[in-house]
Amino acid sequence: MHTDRLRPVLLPVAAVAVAVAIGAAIVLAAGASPVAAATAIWVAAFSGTDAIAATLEKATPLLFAGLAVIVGVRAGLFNIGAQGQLLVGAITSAYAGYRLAGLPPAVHLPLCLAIGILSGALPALLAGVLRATRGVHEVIVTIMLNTILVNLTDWLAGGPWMEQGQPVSRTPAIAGSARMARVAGLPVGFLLAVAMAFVVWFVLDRTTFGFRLATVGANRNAAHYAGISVAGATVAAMTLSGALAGLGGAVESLGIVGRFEPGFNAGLGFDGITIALLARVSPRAVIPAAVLIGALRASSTQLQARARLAPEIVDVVLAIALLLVAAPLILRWLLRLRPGSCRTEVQLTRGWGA
Amino acid sequence: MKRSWTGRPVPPNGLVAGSLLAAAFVAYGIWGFRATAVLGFAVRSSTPLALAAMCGILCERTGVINIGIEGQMLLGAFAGFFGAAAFGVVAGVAAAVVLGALVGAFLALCAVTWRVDQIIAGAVINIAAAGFTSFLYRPGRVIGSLPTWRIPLLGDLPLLGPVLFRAQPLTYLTFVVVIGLQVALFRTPWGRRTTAVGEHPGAADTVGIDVARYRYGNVVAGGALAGLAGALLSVEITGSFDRGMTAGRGFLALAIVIMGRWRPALAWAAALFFGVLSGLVNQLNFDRVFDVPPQFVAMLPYATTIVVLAIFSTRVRPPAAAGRPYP
Amino acid sequence: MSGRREGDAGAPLLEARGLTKRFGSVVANEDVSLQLRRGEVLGLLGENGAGKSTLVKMLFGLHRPDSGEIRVGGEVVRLRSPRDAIGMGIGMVHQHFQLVPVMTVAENVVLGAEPTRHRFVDRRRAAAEVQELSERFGLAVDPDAVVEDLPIGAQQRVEIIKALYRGAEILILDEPSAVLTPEETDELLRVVAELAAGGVGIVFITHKLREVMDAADRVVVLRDGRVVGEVAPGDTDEAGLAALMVGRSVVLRIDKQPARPGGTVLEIRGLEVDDDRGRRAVQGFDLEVRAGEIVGVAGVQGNGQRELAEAICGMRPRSGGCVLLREHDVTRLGARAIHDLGVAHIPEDRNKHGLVGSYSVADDLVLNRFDEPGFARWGRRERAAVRRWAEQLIIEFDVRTPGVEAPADSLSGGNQQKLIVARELSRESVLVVAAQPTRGVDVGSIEFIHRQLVAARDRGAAVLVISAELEELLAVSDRIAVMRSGCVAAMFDAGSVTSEAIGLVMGGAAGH
Amino acid sequence: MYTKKATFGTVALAGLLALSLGATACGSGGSASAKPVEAPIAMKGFSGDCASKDVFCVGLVTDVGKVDDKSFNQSAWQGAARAAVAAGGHAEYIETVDPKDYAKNIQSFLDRKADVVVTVGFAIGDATATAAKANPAVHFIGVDAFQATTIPNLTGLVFNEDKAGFMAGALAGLLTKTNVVAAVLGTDKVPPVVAFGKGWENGAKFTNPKVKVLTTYHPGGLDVAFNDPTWGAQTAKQALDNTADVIFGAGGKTGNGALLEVARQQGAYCVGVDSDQWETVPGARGCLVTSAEKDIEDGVATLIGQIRDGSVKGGNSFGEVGLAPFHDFEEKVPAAVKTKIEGIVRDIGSGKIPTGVN
Repeated sequence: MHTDRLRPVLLPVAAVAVAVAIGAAIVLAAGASPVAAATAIWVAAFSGTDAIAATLEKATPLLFAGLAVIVGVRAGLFNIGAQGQLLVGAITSAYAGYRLAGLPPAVHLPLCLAIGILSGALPALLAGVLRATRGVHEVIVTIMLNTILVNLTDWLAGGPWMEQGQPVSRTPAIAGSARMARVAGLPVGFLLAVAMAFVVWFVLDRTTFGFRLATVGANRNAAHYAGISVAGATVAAMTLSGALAGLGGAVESLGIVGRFEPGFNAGLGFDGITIALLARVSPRAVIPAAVLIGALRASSTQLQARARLAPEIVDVVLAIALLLVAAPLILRWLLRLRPGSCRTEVQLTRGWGA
Repeated sequence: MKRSWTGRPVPPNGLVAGSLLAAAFVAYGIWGFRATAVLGFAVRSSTPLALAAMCGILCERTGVINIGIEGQMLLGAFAGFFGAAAFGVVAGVAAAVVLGALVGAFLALCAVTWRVDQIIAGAVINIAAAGFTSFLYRPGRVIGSLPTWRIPLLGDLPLLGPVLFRAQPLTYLTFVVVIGLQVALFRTPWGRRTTAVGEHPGAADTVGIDVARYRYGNVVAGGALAGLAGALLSVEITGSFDRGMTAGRGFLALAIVIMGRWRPALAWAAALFFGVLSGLVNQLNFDRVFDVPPQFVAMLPYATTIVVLAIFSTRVRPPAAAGRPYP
Repeated sequence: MSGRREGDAGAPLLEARGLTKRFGSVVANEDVSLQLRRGEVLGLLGENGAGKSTLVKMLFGLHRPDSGEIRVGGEVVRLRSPRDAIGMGIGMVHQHFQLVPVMTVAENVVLGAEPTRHRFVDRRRAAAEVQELSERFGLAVDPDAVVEDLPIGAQQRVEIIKALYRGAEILILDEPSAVLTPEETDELLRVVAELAAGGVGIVFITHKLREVMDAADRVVVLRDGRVVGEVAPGDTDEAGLAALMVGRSVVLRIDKQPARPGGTVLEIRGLEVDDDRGRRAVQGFDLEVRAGEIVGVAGVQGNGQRELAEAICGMRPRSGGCVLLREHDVTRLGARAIHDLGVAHIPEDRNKHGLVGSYSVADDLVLNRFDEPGFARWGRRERAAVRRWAEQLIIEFDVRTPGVEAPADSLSGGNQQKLIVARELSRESVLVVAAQPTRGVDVGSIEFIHRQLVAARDRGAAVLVISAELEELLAVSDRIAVMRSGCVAAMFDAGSVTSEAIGLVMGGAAGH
Repeated sequence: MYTKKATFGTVALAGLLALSLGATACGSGGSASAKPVEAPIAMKGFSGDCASKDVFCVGLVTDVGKVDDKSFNQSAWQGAARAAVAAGGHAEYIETVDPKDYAKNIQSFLDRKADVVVTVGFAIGDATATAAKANPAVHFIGVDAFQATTIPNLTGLVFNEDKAGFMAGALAGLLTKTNVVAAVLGTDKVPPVVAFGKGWENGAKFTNPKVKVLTTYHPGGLDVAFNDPTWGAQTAKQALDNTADVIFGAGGKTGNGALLEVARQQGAYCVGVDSDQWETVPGARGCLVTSAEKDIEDGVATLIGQIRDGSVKGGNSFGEVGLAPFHDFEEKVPAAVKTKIEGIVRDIGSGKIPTGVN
């Protein structure tokens, strides 16, 4: 607590700890045992290879969505539409996965991933272009696009791309040549997500491109002074953000679900916001944050089985943690911390217009 | 040229409203009860959206972005239903309003006092509302329903009677709120000060307007309206509570605020426009005119919003200080 | 303290006694006293940084004095906020207008004190009151016009009416002419006279000599936070006022060799530039800067200097005329392209444009060079190289920082400025554009920055220094252009001109 | 830069959470928020004793949603709980939050040695079949999951929704005075809903050739189509404004909203779906003449009984469909209509009258 080095560590840890404590109190108030709940989460999330794999599978799309949100925030943009972009990525990659069956795996799988990436990038590109050229706020456009894309994918999965000969609204199964397997018990999708976290970290923190985005995000006027195109950076950041979300969707389809089925990817994009904030907009920190939330999400079975606890408790705890991370003031007040010199607030918006 | 109070030349509102009304009666003349049915659906489905949009207008006009409307509505629906189950419908509605206002106070606390990013604060409200209402929900309760009031004389009018004047109390209350807000925002000292706080808090401050107090007051009042919108869903329209029953109306309200250009009456018109669209689709399905995949219909309002924003973005101008803490 | 005239019947409308205000170790005002009587126009004259703003902020309740007292109508008052000041009958027209752009004139005027009828704003009465005030004082405005559609001068009149509507008997006008065209300024001066005739006491802050000569009944001159003189315009002339205002306080002479100008580097012909509001800020501007010379641009703020600098450096679109850099037309190039042609730019507003506060010192030192070879390779930033470069620069340019990884906004203003100077002057440049290079910088750093500018000149660069500080221009420049109303009003040889002569041209008393 | 520290921070955060959760000793499960819907059935949860031959344990995995959904999850759970208690055993449920957890939820019952696993909904069908193949000793019941191939230890409890819809439609055709009836439906992406709707239409036309049938589906994604009572209510009102006087609400909460709206209006009938909604939606009693029932509760209970006595077979078991009792409307429905409907119900059941739905 004495040094500024420790402070950024302290904040999220304290936020989660306080949130968990409040969660435990709620569990207690609901007449269940916090100990049993804790045990359930531990067992569900980390006991044994399968449990860990399940946790990581839950964490995978969250990681991608979190990265998508981060890329936007770095450039001063709030991509609340990761959900919709993820869905499009999921369905188009699934379509390519069953439609192009017969291709060799070395071609098929990368092709499906690429299609997912592109189709996720497309709606985000629209939002970016509208922002850069027309000044339309990306939050509004991406909220609108979320609903549009949910409906579009539902229609595709129950209409033109529906699996024939069975009643369920879903695409046919993806061919084996486009499936992602597990390697040494670890889901390949997760490994890819971790790799992407490092790639995103590298791009944002180590490249001139990342420097451009960050400068636009931190100070548009200075970016203008330094000759960086604000419009270009806006479009690029949104597109990259959408591409990551689309890749997340593709990995869901190709690696976990095995097809596209409406409802299977619900809420992932919104969890991405939570994760990006928990990770305080740092690409590598998204990995532990996603694993943490993945663990909580993976524990819904055991929470019910062992603690007879309604799974919504996870959302309650997450909401509290998010609030505490977003408003360090509350936490400081709760924990009687001294105000620090380093920046602690996370800022996503500068209003609707500018 | 007629000019609005804001000084810009405007098409005379009476003429616009009059021609729309005339169009409605022409439709009624041609299609009879079908026109009544569609317009009735439009009005009924517009009321919760309009109330939620009023929340958005109040908050944003005063400089606070509220994306937590969905959560406030959900909590309002929850409190309304369980309040009604325990103490009767009036208490239920009151509970919804109070809970909505409390959540509004929380948002104001975040936005004004703690200076938390307002989008995050709204997201927290949404996540927490979904989590808490689902966690706390217990089935098996039944509530009484609100009466339908037929306004004497007006209720007997053709078309307008069934569409507007044979409704339930909260619907009438919505009419009053929308019209009242429209008048209050543009005609009363409170309204002009609210606008000033949202556009240029510094200017308001230098003439002695307490910016923080106005923001608190309006965000709390907005929360109360969002809570009322929730009660409208649970207590008045359905007489039930179900998890996630707001079904995205709080987000649609955000779009309506923008399409309504932060004006209550125009926002209501936008909500009615969405209502007419989906009522029309029901009617076309009823009458087997053609089979539109319902998913495409669901996209329509959202796609329209994007197009409108893309075309009119220079004219659709949000309150200048929305989203920014002051000082 | 000179010339306080005691003995008039009745207490002064407004009186300041011994006001002192410090910000940290900087004394902004020291023992300032002044009086304002009913129907009087008090000119408050001083250079930038002389302490005028601090003084009026205290008078309007925006700052609280460390010591001294303020009296209104003879009574000691405590002004905790603008509200208190308004309540005391003090009105202020800020340099940045406090008007709601989307509301009408009448709405803005009555905001916060609306006339009502049955709880509604009585729009007719509001408009009538505006009309009445507007006619009484000759302040032509349309009560129903939307403020954002009005020209600046009209907006200023709205601000004045707003203050009068609130019953202001004391009106503080903070640099009211800074944003006005000459015609608008004439109109303003007429209004001020009319207001005074109507019994309002007016504090008129400016550094334009002509305005105080024309409008003021009395002039208080501030320098370095103190009152250095109080005169009636009839008892002096512009030269006298200029001498008082500029004084002989700090003479920032640095040793430098005479310039040995080479070929023309920058040639500006008939340049036209608009400001943010779309108003023509620079018009018909002609200037030549040659290699190995420093040309200073003097002028009262708001005469197009900011726009000139931004236009030369490619940050602002040019509406007409042309800019030639070593005979290449660069009129249409953007900021980065011009930078790459060897133009260094020290921007006027360092926090807005000059650096990214959250970035490390090292990153800010390469803000506009981050992708140059040496700092990046194949799109990857060479962070170690950047750090080494930064470590070298902070020594070379004496940037006091805990380290190159410290965030730039943890540095003092002077060190932030040195950081920008280091970035811009560490590179071989053909042209250096330095806008207000020492604003808000401590004396030691000022001298250092001046030396660096001269060193750049001696390396053969053409240097254009734009500054509101006459002393600075006299210290570093070889030639001085005086900018007024968007064009060059006069050109002097820096070696043979006095600050008084320049001040006269700046104030509009001479030149062409 | 804060990046590096934040990484450390979040690693530490995850560790701390793991520590705080994992280091504590295992405690016993408390009694909990998730209570069974039927009061008399105590939730014991099944601890270690399920492994024993003498203790009969039934586990139920819901479709995405809650066990108190007044719909198929709830009916299935009530059947499972009833049968388990009747057998002197235990029943427990797990609510599915994420459809990707279907297999895991099933597995959690297998891990605890359940004797019977009931899964609800067709979406969970694949996961159920996989689990059944891997665990031949456990019997599975797949509610609403049609079995195209027979797995010996998996019985699909399926229903001819078109028949139930036809019966209800036939009643509506007889009851309507305006010759207009309506169906307010969930989404056309879920086959049983479509079957109910088509059956309703054909049934109404069967008894009343002059009838006009108004049908509409919710215009939204699957995530809201069954969960938008507001739309259901307002659409029902629109149907009433179209002079419909018998309205069929079929689509989860969306359909319930339609029933509740009709109950508030005078002089119209409403028809529920799935279970007897007289019980599940008490607010609709004012108009609820009957419900197009698929008796999931009895079907599940019966199948569990068959598993107990060993008479169960793999493949598909067709559950009972029919009309729920008239309740308050016993008096109001004319005797002639009752007679006619009884005949139609019988003939539909025997297949003498085809529903006309593939």
